[in-house]
Amino acid sequence: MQTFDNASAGSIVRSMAERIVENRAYLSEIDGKIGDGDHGVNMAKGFGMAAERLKGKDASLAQSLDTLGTVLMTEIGGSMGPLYGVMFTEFAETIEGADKIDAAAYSKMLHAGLAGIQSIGSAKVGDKTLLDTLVPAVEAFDKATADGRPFDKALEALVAAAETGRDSTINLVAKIGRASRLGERSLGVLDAGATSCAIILKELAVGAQTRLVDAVG
Amino acid sequence: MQTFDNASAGSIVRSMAERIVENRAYLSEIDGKIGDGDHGVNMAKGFGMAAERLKGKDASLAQSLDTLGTVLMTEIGGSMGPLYGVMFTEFAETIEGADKIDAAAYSKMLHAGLAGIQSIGSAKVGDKTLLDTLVPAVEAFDKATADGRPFDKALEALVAAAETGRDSTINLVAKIGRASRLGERSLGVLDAGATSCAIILKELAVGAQTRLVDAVG
Amino acid sequence: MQRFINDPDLVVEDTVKGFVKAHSDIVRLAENPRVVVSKDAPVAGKVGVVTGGGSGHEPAFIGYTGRNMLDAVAVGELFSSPTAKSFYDAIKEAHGGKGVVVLYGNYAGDNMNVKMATKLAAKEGIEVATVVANDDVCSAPPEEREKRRGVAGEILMWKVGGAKAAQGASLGEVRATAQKAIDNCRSIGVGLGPCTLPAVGHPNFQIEPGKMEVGIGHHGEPGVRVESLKTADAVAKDMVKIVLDDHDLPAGTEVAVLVSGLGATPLNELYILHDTIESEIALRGLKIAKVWIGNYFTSLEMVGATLTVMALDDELKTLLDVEARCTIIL
Amino acid sequence: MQRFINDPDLVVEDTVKGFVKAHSDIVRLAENPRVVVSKDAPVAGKVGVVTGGGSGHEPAFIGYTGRNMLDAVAVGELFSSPTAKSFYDAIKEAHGGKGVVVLYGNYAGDNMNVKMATKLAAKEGIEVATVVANDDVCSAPPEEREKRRGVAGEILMWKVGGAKAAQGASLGEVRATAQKAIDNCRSIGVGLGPCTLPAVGHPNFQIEPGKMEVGIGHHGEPGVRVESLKTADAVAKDMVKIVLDDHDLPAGTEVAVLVSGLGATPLNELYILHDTIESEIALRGLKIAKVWIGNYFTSLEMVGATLTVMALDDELKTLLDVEARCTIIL
Ligand SMILES: Nc1ncnc2c1ncn2[C@@H]1O[C@H](COP(=O)(O)OP(=O)(O)O)[C@@H](O)[C@H]1O
Ligand SMILES: Nc1ncnc2c1ncn2[C@@H]1O[C@H](COP(=O)(O)OP(=O)(O)O)[C@@H](O)[C@H]1O
Ligand SMILES: [Mg+2]
Ligand SMILES: [Mg+2]
Ligand SMILES: [Mg+2]
Ligand SMILES: [Mg+2]
Repeated sequence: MQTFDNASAGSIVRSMAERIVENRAYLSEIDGKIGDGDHGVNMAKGFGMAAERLKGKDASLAQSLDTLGTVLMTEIGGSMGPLYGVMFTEFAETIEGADKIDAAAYSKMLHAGLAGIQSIGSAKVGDKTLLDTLVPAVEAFDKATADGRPFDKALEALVAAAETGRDSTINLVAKIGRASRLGERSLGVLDAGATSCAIILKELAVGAQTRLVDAVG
Repeated sequence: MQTFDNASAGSIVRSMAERIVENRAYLSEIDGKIGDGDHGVNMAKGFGMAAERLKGKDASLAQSLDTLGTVLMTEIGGSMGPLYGVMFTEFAETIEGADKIDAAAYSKMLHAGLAGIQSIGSAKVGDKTLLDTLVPAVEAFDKATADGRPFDKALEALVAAAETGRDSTINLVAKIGRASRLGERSLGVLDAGATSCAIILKELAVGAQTRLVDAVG
Repeated sequence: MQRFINDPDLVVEDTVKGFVKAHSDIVRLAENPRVVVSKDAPVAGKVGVVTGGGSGHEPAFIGYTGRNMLDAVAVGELFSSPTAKSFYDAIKEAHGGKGVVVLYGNYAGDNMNVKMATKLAAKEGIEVATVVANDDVCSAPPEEREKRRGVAGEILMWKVGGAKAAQGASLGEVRATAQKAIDNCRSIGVGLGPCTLPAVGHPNFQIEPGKMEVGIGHHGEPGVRVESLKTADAVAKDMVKIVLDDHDLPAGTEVAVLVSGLGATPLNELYILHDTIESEIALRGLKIAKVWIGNYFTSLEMVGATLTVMALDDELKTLLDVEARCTIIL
Repeated sequence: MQRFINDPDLVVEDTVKGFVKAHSDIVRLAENPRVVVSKDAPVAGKVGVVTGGGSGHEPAFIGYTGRNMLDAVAVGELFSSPTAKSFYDAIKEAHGGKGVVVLYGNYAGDNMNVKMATKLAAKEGIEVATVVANDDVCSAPPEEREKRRGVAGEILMWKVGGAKAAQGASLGEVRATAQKAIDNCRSIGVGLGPCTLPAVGHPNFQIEPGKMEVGIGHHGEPGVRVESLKTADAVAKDMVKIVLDDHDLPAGTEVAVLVSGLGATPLNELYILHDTIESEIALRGLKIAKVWIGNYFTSLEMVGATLTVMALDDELKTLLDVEARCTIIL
């Protein structure tokens, strides 16, 4: 059975922050097309602040996710503060105390984050939000493990589904948030949150993949 | 002795207005370089209004100049309302009642207008204002007649001096009005009022010239 | 970007610092530097009145802090909801023992953060009621009014809510009256030019020269149509039509009118618009009882204007007349 | 040109019409449609207070018409002095039997037209006194102060003059106090972007992106230097230095501070400037007694800001505190 070590995986959050900061302009540009153009700015500010706080600390993945979630929730505001804030603190709470994280724990973590988001936002799949990335990604991960595929393959399936989900937003009409009044005019453009969510899920998955070791099942 | 007829020369004022309206953008552009960019707009509005009032009326030169001066004074404001307003009403007052206008009457008219301007403004030649056009023009006219040259030649001299005077403002540092704080930065640019004044004086002169007849001296 | 800023990431910090310095007779900063509080607050025995929202709309929201109006304001990043913590801290600052009403605008972030703040306050035993403004006609069709954004009508809701609270009303009464205030408001925005978030560095949307965006939102959210820029008369007629077609008012109804610039529109143009707005409203048989024209609720340096029409009854009229002591006078 | 206008040649007409409609509780139009009059005017036995100037500076000049401030305002074309006739008509409207003071700005056109109007009034037996504002530091060196332009300091001169007249002072007293008010003011403008006269259709001067014009005038008159756009902190420091170097005030002097946007600068940026302005003034040992931040004296849609500092004495302080009832509250 494949697992990865919680204690030594904290740096995944720092690489995730790097990716978000790198994509600051890109995410704002997407948001600018049908939203208010601040998604990259907000995200980079929050993730950058969290990375700053984690610097030099030898935090576990759970601790790092908790720091990230707390920073987003208390310092960032916007929609992303509560949504991603809840997601990451839920992620953290689920894996807190676990030495090793296996596919089952990973799935539990994803579900807790998703449930957190759904408890405060009221979006559904198809509304052109980050849920269009997150929900199929979680489903693909679960399906792969249910099909008996190993953790690393399930993570691959998750990343692929996240990216397909992200791209699906191009052909969706926004139903929630700032873009929702655009109707047809929101077609043809990616959703900003769906795009940042794909970055986050991929970075988390790749970080886990590279750390996987085969434990005696 | 050359003279022209007051009663039938009213249309000179209408052509003058046409010239000013044509030069609306140009005069504003010059004013915009070192002033506030409204000279053409102000002038065109005032001269256009006066032309409107004169339309269809068979007014004499004196009456037409009076209408123009009054419109400028009461409807236009700015610097040009009082300055050109006084100039034209003084012009009108001087030639009012004269059947025929000869070089002496023309000179008297110019002097009265100039005095009017000087009584309300406080500019001197060299300050980069319309006086840099008007003063040398009047002097050239007087000199030509003093030299015994006929009315039409004196008018030619007047126009040439007006244009030289206008061009002299390029090399002047503004001493009065909005441009006066520019110092060296006002160099290299025509003065807007000097430019409109040259247009006015030329149109008046050309109008007179084409109407001149030789009376038995 | 021709702007007076220091660090593009510190625009809000610097704005709030300057604001609190300039108006130290009227407001103070809470311990949380993202919360501006009326010098009078909390007023014991008075319902606290709170709002909050993204920055970049100045004088909204902070400028309406003060006696008889807002007790505390949570301050967000440019065009981003304040954090739940800031809303919560604002609620605490405003609480004078009779509960707190949060009067805010209908944006995803604000909805979530106010909800979370309300939960935090409930844990501390502070009763919180909320009213969410949805006056922006073009942001959703009539059958989905609950989806509409809150815009300049919020100001009139604050004024009414603040005055009602100042009169000693209960939390339920203040909430109900503020709800009535916003239910009676309809707004429309028209954009002629975009705005730039300093941290982004270029306009976050485009309006082609010669075009205008009808129904634009306060953050540049696209409107219902882009069309050729018309005369002020024609624009004013469209604005009145959109607002009053949505807000079918019997002839003789008294109304208050608020025309706000979006930040970079000169005041004289608002008067040019108003000239026709007032005639058009009168043509519909409505009576204009109050008028405000100015930069009341802006969107950074966006070029454009909004119109808000509020139907009045005796209570609303009386409450709008109560003098408030804010940095911006209504 | 992304503007709300009808006919570019009728911008002023339409503005005044909308203004008078919006504020019919405070002002009325005279028979001369280029004269706006306070509803209270003329006040029998009170010195009349009049100003006038080119349009495009809204809320100046018309917005300051009202009880305890201006009795009548002559309205010029955009950036052009009103006619002598309009000044004269404003004087007549304001005359309550005790004479009229005309408090205006130092521009060639205004000087000439006020002079002519004063003569016309004298013929009618109306005593007129004048004060010409010259607070714009960069428009002439100290030894030629009489050449300086009048800018936002005019507002404080009106406020002081209007309050003094309301207290029943004589014409000479009102004149002297208004003169003291403007003598105590120094202003500076910084421009970041040009403005366009609608009838001209393109900007009447240029400010390159990344540059700023220090000492710019209210009609875009060039300043004393063009330099690279600096941070708001650095700009604010320069502004304070230019104003206070010219206005050497003993430590401990109380001052009033007015920061005005030029039309298209968002309010938040004025607060960012003010944050440093206030610190810098304090560093010089001066005490800030009053602060106003907003679009008080604009230049169409110019991007930029002005700073005015007025040294106070007891009389000026008291007069600035007198409440005026205008469309724009000071
Ligand atoms: N209720 C919701 N549930 C899930 N995601 C949402 C919800 N509302 C908005 N979003 C996401 O938020 C993104 C926008 O985030 P951001 O630009 O940072 O905030 P804001 O909309 O406040 O400017 C959208 O692209 C969308 O994916
Ligand atoms: N005192 C004066 N005497 C003569 N001409 C003057 C005087 N003041 C200004 N001018 C002229 O006025 C012109 C500007 O006119 P205009 O742009 O219409 O008015 P304003 O300066 O009020 O905008 C200048 O170019 C100058 O020639
Ligand atoms: Mg956004
Ligand atoms: Mg000019
Ligand atoms: Mg936002
Ligand atoms: Mg002018």
